[in-house]
Amino acid sequence: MSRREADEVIDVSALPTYVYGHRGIIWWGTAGMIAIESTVFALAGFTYFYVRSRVDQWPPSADAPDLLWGTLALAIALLSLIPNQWTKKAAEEENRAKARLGLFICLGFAIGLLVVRVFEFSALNVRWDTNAYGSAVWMLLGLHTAHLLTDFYDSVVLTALTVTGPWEGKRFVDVSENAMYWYFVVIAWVPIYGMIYLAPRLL
Amino acid sequence: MSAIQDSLRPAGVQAAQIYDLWLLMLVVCTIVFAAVFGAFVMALWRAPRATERTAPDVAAISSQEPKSLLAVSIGLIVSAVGLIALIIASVLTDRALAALPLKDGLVIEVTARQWWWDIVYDDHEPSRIFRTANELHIPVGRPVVIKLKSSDVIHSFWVPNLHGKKDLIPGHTSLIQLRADQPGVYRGQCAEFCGHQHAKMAFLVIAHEPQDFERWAQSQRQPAKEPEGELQKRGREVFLSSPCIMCHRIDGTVAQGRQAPDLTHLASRRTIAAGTLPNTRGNLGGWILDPQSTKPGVMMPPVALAAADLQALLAYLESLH
Amino acid sequence: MAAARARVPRSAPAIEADGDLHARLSRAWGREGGVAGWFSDIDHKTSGVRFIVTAFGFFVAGGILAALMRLQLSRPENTLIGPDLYNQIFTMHGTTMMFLFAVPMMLGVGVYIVPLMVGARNIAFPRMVAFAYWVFLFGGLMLYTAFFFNAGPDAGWFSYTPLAGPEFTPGKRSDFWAQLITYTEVSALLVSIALITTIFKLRAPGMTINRMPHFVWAMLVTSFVVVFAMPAVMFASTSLITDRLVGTHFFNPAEGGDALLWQHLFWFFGHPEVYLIFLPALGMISMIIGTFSRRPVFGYPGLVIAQIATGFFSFGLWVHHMFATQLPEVGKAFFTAASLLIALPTALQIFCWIATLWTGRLNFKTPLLFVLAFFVILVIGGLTGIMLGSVALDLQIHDTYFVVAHLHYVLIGGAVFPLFGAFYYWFPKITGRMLSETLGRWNFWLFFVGFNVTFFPMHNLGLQGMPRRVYTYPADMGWNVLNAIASVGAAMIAVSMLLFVVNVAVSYRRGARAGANPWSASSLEWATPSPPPPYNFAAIPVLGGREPLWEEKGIAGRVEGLDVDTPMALVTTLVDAKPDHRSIQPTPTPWPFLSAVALTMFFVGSIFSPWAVVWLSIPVTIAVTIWFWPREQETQEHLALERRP
Amino acid sequence: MNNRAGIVAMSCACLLLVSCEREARRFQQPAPTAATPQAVPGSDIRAGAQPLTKATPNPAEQNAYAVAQGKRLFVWYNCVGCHAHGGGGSGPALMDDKWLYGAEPVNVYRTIVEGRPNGMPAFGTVIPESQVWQLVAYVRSMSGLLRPDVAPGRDDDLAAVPPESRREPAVPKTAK
Repeated sequence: MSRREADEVIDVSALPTYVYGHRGIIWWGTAGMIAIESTVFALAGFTYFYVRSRVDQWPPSADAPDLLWGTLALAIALLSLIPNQWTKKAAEEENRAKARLGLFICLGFAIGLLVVRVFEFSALNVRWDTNAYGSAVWMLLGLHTAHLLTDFYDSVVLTALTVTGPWEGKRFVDVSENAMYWYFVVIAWVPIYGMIYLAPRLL
Repeated sequence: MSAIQDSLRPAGVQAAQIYDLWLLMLVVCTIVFAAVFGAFVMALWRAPRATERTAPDVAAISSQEPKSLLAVSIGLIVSAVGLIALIIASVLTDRALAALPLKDGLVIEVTARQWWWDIVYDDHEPSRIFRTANELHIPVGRPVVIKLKSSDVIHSFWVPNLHGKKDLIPGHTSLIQLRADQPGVYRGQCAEFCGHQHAKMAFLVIAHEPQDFERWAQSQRQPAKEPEGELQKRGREVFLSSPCIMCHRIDGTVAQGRQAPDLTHLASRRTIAAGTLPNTRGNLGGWILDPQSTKPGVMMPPVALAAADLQALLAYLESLH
Repeated sequence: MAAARARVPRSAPAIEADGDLHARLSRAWGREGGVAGWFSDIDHKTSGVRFIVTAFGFFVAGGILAALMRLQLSRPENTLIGPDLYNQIFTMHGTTMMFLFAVPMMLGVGVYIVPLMVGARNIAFPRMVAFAYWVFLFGGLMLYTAFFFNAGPDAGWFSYTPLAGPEFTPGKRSDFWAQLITYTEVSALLVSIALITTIFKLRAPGMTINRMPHFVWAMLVTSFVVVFAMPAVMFASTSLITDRLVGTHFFNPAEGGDALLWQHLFWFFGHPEVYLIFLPALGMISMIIGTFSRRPVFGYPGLVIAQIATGFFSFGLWVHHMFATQLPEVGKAFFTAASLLIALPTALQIFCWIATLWTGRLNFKTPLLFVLAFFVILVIGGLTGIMLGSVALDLQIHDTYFVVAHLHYVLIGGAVFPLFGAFYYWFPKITGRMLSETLGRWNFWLFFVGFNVTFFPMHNLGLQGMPRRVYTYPADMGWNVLNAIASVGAAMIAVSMLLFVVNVAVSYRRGARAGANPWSASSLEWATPSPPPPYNFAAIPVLGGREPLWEEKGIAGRVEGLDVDTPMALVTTLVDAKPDHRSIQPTPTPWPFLSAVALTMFFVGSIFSPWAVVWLSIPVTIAVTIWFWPREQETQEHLALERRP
Repeated sequence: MNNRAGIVAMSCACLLLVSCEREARRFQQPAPTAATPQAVPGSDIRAGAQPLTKATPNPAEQNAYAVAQGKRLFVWYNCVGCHAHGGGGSGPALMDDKWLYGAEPVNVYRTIVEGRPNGMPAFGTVIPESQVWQLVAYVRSMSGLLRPDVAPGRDDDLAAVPPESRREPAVPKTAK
């Protein structure tokens, strides 16, 4: 069994064992998930406007959702981008303590959002089984809540990891990717907020 | 019932237009297939044979192969032109279908139900409105506008000899316009899967000369014939005191059910059970006693009747011309 | 291996490892023996083979269902199978072939072949791919369990509302269907992400984006189509199940919903679905034609652009499944044009292949035969597709047996025949043994003739007015003879499939030894022994050309500096595949399997109680957490090798 | 360990057999052997009559298709005319826990077949027995007395009341 005597030998032993951003594999996994979930959100939006196109009065037989809680959620979400970015930088500086602190702060925001979310559901002024409008709204809010929950839990695990270890460099990549996903969750909320809270008032 | 159901034997202007488009498509596609297949066979024929041992032709990597390039480009351009031609032909046919003149058109409302067709002949004069089932009579040469509704799931109205399909979708009202140009009996069938008896949800379209049509319509407007003789009278009693009355309607009696076919002129129809059985005494009796073995899942329950009662009932039903 | 060395062209001997290196790499990339090890396996070759074998099993099941339908329809007024069972059977047939055979099979072949083709040692996210396999398997088993207990879906593979809704399908039949969709889509989406990442980041140095083999391109486009099409049906089936279980009104016209909403959502997925079955087959055809006409396929850029265009336009014609509904004229014209013009990319590829055959030297082996059948069958299917794309004509032939004929010409001719070609082509690589040529030819000719005997008459049946999805038909419609003929053809197909199974069973044990490169093909998977060792390549090759095993400098060198005792992959740059960094890959673990078990409990439970969504999410969470939680010892090993960016 | 697996297997089997019965589509609708009209013991026509102690099982109540048929017939035979969709109108409400003539299937069966004072007609001659049992099953589902996997979901109509499958069981008490 002879290994082929190649003309050219590339020695990669000096290359890093992990990198940040789109050079890395994890980034593409996260990006793929984001692409899929954005498509789902887009379809939920399509459904919302499709249902709207089927009736004259909008929202049908219900008051528009109360602005208070949804807007509060929007504010919290946007604010949370600051510690989120700070955590991302901390991770990319590979400062474990700083990243841990950042994660804790982000968790605080996430918990705040989840609490507000509970009130949001009660402020929709419509049940999922009242009519198609209610179904569409609950679907939108439910989908986004599912993302809140998953990313919240993801952050919990990562935070625990920063505390207990075992720790290695590429965990910083995980923290950074987690922050990227949180960006998606927050940015996705902006159009969904518009659909749930503003569309009933404007359309 | 030798009613035809065949898109290749058009009997109406719409079906004829589609048939012409079909012929065009068939010709063009056959030519395309012949050309591609010819080139393909030719290639296999002329190319030299080889085995795994044959050294690969790596020269092809660097060379541009202008000959192949030219051939492929020509093929592509020709296909593009052909396709655009077909698109135009298709769109024109589509326009033509929509352009049927509807002056003094006959308006009929068809409601599909699992698994039969409820038919109402509309009229500006309420007394002239009448209802029938599973048998659509139309005058030859006069355009017909059919309002299509569904009361349960999605069905599709299809009489291949007269026109293409149109879906009947709950919550939507759709329209189909057609015109029969030769008298005859054409069979139609539900073309959208609609549950257990999708297979046996047929109907007949009977195209009459105008005066015959008027005669038929006039007779359909009459209430049900009064029973003559004891047997028929008894038959009506049986009808009114048995489960029949819960769903069926016989105009002029207390039976006013709307859930099942209107039986006011049952005897004038050629088939029963939505185009499933010829309308004969034997079939009718068997159907009443045991509809489920003919049409498993049909909404009509088996009706247990004493032999005498059944005979009376059949006598009455057969009198409903 | 002597045979192997003889068969491989001089220019590129198999990249093999000597004893010690082989042992160390095998330890790094292999798995433990025993049952635990079997459930922990995350090698892409294992997952790929599991996908392929399981999907083939479902293919057989779906075929048996088809045979039952042909038996029922072989004569008019047949009472062999009643409507209730028949509706379940044709629904199961369609659902099986689409969701449990075609898509997983194509992705499975991709999972096995793509990493080898791009010169990687494993697929990206191997644990996720193993998880995807188990999810797919359990989904299929759930559906068939339901079917055997009379709870098989019966509203068609398209599950149109309201028929599939709560009012007209009581019980749980449609819920099982909707949940199966969730299973298979989760599986397909995860595999697609893994394939995209593998193709973008794990290509061997020198395999620049314009040197990627056609099959890799095909799987790349396919994966993107999956990512953007499959969410639609997942969303739709979720809405359906909430309508059925918790009383939402998405498809209830009385409360502002609409039955047509379902059709839009479903076909927005359903049409691309056809192409994501078709695209991988196009890749297979290009590979096989190249190898067996002993020359690179003509028009590389043209073929690549055609594949991308097909994938892209496949999203633009879902409405041509809805021409019989009330549609605005403009829309109809647009979708007619789109539906016809998508034929152009396919035409371009066919012309390129014919040019290749024309200028090549042909090695008529079974794989090539199956691919050549494509040129007859798919062309017919494509032409009938053009007919169906025309609104006016579609109004007549839509939902008739003409469509049944068309879709089988497209899917079987366009995907299944090339797939069987691929079986014969790659079987030696996967098992190390050749399939029998003799049986192969019998298999091919019986399949080819049987297929046409079965499906060609259906064109006429449709034109003569026979609708689809009928469990029987009257005797006086003039449909009897053609139906009888079709049923005979079905029997021939069944025999040919039997021959294939025999061929595989026999050749797997007694087939001739294949060696590394039995067809002396040019792509990288043939540069490693058959079957490939756990680590695929003893040394990651460096490519010098598009046809690595054919060109003189095709393999310009090799990579060194990857640790041989840990699964360490070389990650390269997206476009020109320059070495970028080294990535330590995950090791075998049973947790993907256990997570799939938990997820199955979650899905099945949610069919019976909405609360299951809450309670049964707990085991899923726990399983996934243990899956991801790093192990102390592994971390130590990683730290030893760690090199910061 | 082994016998635990056994138990799991057993319970799965049971679940699946239940599914078998739930999913059957019985078009021929054989009259339930357990309770042919003769077998149905009478309850005297008096408000507040005690429900029969010995329950006569109604096979239709295990079968989702039969219950769905009952729901269809409830509309087709215009029960909604008096009872609305369970809320009641000129006839008593059917989705609450009050049962004037008993909540057992046989009680409901007799109520439909023989009628009751103050307006409930006797449908015995015009509704085939198999359909009566389907109606009985549906009527009992209206107050949540049936398994949720058998009771109907929402229908494609105005959402007047929550789907039968999502109703909390209203424990029957016979009105005094």
